[in-house]
Amino acid sequence: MSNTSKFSEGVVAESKRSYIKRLATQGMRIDGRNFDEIRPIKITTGYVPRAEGSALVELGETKVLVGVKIEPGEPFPDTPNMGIMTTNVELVPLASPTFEPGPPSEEAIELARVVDRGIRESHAIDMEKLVIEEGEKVWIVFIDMHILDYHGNLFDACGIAAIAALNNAIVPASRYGFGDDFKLPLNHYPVPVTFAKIGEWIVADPNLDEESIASARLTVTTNEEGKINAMQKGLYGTFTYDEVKKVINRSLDIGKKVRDKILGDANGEED
Amino acid sequence: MSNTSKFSEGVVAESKRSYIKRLATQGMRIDGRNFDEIRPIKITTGYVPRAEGSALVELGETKVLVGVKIEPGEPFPDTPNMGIMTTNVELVPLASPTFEPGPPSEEAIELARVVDRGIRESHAIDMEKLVIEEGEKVWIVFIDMHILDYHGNLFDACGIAAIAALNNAIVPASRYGFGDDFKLPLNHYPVPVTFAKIGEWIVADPNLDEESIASARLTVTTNEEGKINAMQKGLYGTFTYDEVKKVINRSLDIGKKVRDKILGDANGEED
Amino acid sequence: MSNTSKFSEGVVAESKRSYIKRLATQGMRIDGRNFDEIRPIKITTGYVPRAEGSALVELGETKVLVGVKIEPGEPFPDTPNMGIMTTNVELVPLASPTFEPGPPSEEAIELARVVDRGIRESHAIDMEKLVIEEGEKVWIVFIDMHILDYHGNLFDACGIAAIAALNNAIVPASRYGFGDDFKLPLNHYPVPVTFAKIGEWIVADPNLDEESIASARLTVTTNEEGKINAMQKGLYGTFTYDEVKKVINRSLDIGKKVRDKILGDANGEED
Amino acid sequence: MGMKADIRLIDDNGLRIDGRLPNQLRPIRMEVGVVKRADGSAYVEWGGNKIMAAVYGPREAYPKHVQDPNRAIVRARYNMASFSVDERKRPGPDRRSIELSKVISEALTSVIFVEKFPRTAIDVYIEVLQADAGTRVAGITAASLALADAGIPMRDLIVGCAAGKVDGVVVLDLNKEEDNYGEADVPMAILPRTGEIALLQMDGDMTYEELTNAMEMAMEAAREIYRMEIEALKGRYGGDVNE
Amino acid sequence: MGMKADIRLIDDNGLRIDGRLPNQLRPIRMEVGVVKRADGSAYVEWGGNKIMAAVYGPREAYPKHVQDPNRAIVRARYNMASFSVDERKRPGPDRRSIELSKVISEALTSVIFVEKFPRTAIDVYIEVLQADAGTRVAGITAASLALADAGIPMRDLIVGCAAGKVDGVVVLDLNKEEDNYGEADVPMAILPRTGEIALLQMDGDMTYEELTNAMEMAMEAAREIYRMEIEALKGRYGGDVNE
Amino acid sequence: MGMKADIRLIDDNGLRIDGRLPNQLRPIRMEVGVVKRADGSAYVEWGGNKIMAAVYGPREAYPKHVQDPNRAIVRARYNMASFSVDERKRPGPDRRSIELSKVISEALTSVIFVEKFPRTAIDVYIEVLQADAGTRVAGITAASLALADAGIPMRDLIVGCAAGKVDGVVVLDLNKEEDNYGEADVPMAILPRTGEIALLQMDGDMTYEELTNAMEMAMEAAREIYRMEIEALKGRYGGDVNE
Repeated sequence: MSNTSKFSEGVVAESKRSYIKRLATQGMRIDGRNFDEIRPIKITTGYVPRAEGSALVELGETKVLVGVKIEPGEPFPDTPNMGIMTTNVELVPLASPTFEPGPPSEEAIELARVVDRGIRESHAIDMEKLVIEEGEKVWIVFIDMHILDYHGNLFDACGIAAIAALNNAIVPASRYGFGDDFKLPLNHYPVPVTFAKIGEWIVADPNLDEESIASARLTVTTNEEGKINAMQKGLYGTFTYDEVKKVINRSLDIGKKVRDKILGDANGEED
Repeated sequence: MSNTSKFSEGVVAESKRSYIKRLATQGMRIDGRNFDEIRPIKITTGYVPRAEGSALVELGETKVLVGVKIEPGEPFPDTPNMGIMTTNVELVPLASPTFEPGPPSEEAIELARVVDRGIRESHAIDMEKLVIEEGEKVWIVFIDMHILDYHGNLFDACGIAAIAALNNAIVPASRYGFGDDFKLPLNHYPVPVTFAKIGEWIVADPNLDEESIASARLTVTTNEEGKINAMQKGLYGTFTYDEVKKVINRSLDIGKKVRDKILGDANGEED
Repeated sequence: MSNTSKFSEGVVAESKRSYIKRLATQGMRIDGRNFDEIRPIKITTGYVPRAEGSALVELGETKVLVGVKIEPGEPFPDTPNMGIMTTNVELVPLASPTFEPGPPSEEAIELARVVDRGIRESHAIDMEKLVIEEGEKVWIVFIDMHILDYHGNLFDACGIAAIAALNNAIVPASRYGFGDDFKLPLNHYPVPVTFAKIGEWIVADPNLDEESIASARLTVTTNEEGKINAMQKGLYGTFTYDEVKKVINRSLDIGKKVRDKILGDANGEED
Repeated sequence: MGMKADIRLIDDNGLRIDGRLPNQLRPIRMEVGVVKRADGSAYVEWGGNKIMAAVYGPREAYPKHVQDPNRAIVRARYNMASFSVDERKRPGPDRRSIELSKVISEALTSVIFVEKFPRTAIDVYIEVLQADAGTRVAGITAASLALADAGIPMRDLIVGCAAGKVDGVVVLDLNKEEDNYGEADVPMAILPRTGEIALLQMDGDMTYEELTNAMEMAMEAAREIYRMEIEALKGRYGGDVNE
Repeated sequence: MGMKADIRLIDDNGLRIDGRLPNQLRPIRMEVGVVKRADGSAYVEWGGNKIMAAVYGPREAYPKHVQDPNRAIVRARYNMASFSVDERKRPGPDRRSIELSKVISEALTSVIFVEKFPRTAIDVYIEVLQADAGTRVAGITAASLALADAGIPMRDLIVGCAAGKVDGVVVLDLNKEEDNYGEADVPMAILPRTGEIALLQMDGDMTYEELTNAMEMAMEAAREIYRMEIEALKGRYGGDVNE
Repeated sequence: MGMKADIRLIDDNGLRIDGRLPNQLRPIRMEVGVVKRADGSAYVEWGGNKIMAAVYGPREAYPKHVQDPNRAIVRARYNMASFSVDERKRPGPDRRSIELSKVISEALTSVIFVEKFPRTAIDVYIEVLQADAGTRVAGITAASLALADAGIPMRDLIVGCAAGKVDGVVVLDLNKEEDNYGEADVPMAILPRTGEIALLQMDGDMTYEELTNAMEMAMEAAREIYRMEIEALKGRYGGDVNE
């Protein structure tokens, strides 16, 4: 209900604010990137062997660990022939001086729901293959996102880690006596890409400083077919329609590169 | 646990306080009513077609919307052959600057419980007709009271809207494959009437100003047989026994008129 | 998460603090006890006849009432052939100006868990005799500890009252149609003994004043076979290894005397 | 109220299942000063009810925004121990105890000279250790004793007492079976010297005559309970118990 | 989005199940000043949606630590009545309503001259009394009217409107069946005078062309809804509605 | 402790199921400075445990009423990730983690020169990313490193280590199977230079001799772990690690 975000330092020195904007007039960013350039991504899948799937993602200095647990449970009454997925974000106070212990904040909830929508609406998980006994027992896929170091743009870090962890996940059927284990069946690979508006400029994958002074934020989740599955605008500023179109186009490009990285890195090593 | 009520402005200008009391010495009230006169009542049943029953009640400027939902569920173990009813009041902050978001306050809980007692203790709903399968499945009647504009005396506005909404309710048996829909069976029509003590005077249906300076409150719920089903005294003042007797008598009279209005208006229009 | 305990006055007058320490140099305590002497214990079992078992314990002026309720319920999936026990402490604000209403504080949780460990780890209750139908229905033993007057050392008062109440408890099988009532089967009688470190001195069963200035606390729970079943060190100070050994030894001695008292008083009277 | 039962609650001699006459109280025992940590306290045993009350204050009200610059706020908290009832109650306040805490707070406020202690809170904690019908009126009685024990100035002691209807008969002080299977219950709190009514609730089904009979019966009994209160306080202090 | 169904949502004539054309809005009715206690309020009926909004403020923000020394904070609260949906909803905020409250708060902030009211809060309460798809855009429309009714200075009215995809066809303003069984939904909030986009969400499956078509359709319709807003405010105030 | 099992935990050669000798630690790896946002941080891998700790502070304690005018308050929060255990754990603190947070807070307070930072809080966050028995002692070890990394003045590093009893044999550093099916566990936190004990818990069933043997075994191993701590800090800072 507030409009000062937990995802910001609150007060950024005015001098830094002007400096970032001055750089922008010259097409430059505080960490040397181009406007459309995202930070380096490092993906370590299988980081938590005890989980059914997991991925540690570093997006620049931002660090997110996603663990996937898969357990049998009852289906929803209106979808007796479908598995279930839930997403949850923990903005644990270890990751930032601005995060506080307690029940999920509105920021954590928005974040979880945006990642959730990307996966759910792209039908990334083949839910019909997660039925054990129709109407009685299905697999529940828990996607838990644990922030470990917060330096901006959790939307993308979480979205990338989530799909990487799902891609790494094994359904533990044998543990419960339901036959052989099998790879969690995925149909699609949605990837979110987030942009921030700073003054009149729009930059991809904002870092912490940029996020702190951004007036608006737009996340676009696209899949490997070039479809758009989810969007979320945030913050108190506005976008023009042209800006939105430009952001969607760039998201499709950047999303493709990130997806290649995720699928290529599927067997990466822990750092 | 506090004794400054959410149902008051907190601080009423001393001048208004004296003015109301001065009027009272002349048998007059700030809005021109007699001591035993309640504000005009307007009842719109069926206001929320999506609910199984509903009624929007305006009592003067106080506005309350009650929706009744009816769903199948398990009976309580000790009453296997009875339906279930629950009541809930939402003092939503839309309705008053003194209401705050959050779990039900003690005021909301008292209000819900007083309305609940009137309906429950008068056996208004024929609970034995709400059994689908004895001990297994019964109808649960949810009475949700949503305050939309608070100008005093929610006890009566809620009580009136609740019984009007119940009287408007249809049990949606066909939706769940339990035969034909039927009108929610009612045996009785309990009506609460509330009085406030201001100085030495006692007035019916207090408005917001009167509530703010009242020292004591007494609600008496009576049914169409002239029986008393529930009473609730509130606030930090006291009543004499004679005052209580007088209030009960007046409640029987006023309750009868209100009941006629409810039953007469059963097919009223939305405003 | 704080390190100022609810179990203290917060601020003890510096003069009292020095006085207690000065006394300690002479081997004396503020209430005249020796270092290893606990306060008088009074046990009233059966204080709450409506409960399945109960005991009111007075340890000096500290007063604790434990009620045991026993009800049928489902076993845990991994222990289908065992009953269940749960413990809960209510630091009700009636008992001390430092207790506040609300969900259990970390102090209440620690206290409940230390008592729980003593009973659980000593296998005091014969859980295998609490099965009604394997995997389906077992007896659940609820141990609820209600603090009534807080004058120091709740660990021991609660632990004593808990085992005394369990020893007083009857499984109400006949009420649920599961055969004849029977005495709750106990295998062991664990007793916690708590010590406080004040300066360089260590005293048994600290009273409120001593607790307020103690730097460290150690509770050792032992059973009638001379086994140790649970330990818990608390507060921000440390113990040397020699101190710990000494405390364990004394706990065995004192625990034995207290156990005799509990078993001897099993049929005591209400005060 | 109003569960149907095959139980006869009044026998042919007009006696109740526990042998009482319609206008007879259950045995009551009162004791003052039972919680040493509190500023005032009392214990009341009333039939099978076992109830403890303690008072803390007047003390600075916290959090600050609840302070009233003109008077003390009185915060009663009615709480049932988990083991006080047949089926274990989950700890913590439920809707019933929140409502009771509210009406008890209001009733106690009516007798305390609250304007003498601006910005303070007077906290009254009522713990039901064993419940046996009529806990709120026994609790308010215990609270009144605890307030007197704490030396809180009051314009009168307050007395809780209930009456009701059972098998069509108006009776005083319902016990558990009468409460479960009876037709009406009218809990009251009364200021015995003036006859003022500080707490009044009712649920069930009564005619005007039955209801007024019940209220009169409770008010009559209140005078007897008042004498017990005085006695309990005298036992502790000797002499004058008021202010 | 995306539950499969055997329902055909677009018929052979290109009409929708409620008879609308793809780019046609449902009937909308607006009324201002419906909550007397509030500083501003409005009621919007939009298809089967019945939504009430009220504004309180600018008023001192509480608790104090949320105050911004440079501007007002805007706190919107989107809430669904328990009875507003087919299956009774438990009262209180769920994750969905918390997210919607956040994005609506942000969208409203974008049009309010918040820097004029440092240290204050502008509280906007949106109550969904009956839900029928599109509640957030109807709610933001009601909120905009309530803000105007409260006299809060804004650089533009704000208009909520959604478009989406159903049976492969881009359509405006999805109804409940279309929302349940359709392929995509794009809720937006638009500043009609400048065309700025203050709220934008999307879920489903759309190509770039479908998505841009849908957004354009919603922006076009926003102008129509804007005229209704002006009308509703004129009905109350006559004359000029902007600041 | 104490679930019965048919598993033999010690083989005929006196070796444990993971091949260790009774007094042998699992492999331990430590790394300092892993959370850039924090004032200090550390990562500890200990057998299958993966634990991260971060320190924020000394910083102004909030809410204000928790401030101590004479010293810093140390607030440790032990938290398990939902996916850190076999069966998914619901997020948020449970009773176990609240207790552990309390005793870890107290243990850490014992080594920090808290009187140097009145009115502040030193917040220590311990996240268990994968759990494999002994998380609290691994966590306190990580916390100690994070405190040193944050430059918080301490009179000693603190070392966590557990011992216990398995198949009647006193063993060091129980693994998950030993924890599940063993007979006793004794988690400790030790100040290696003085041998002081800052955290001590125990559950199970042990004679006095077994218990003292276990404690001595843990205290012996603490010296080894201490050397690893020094090494990890040197790896980062070179030179002197104490204050």
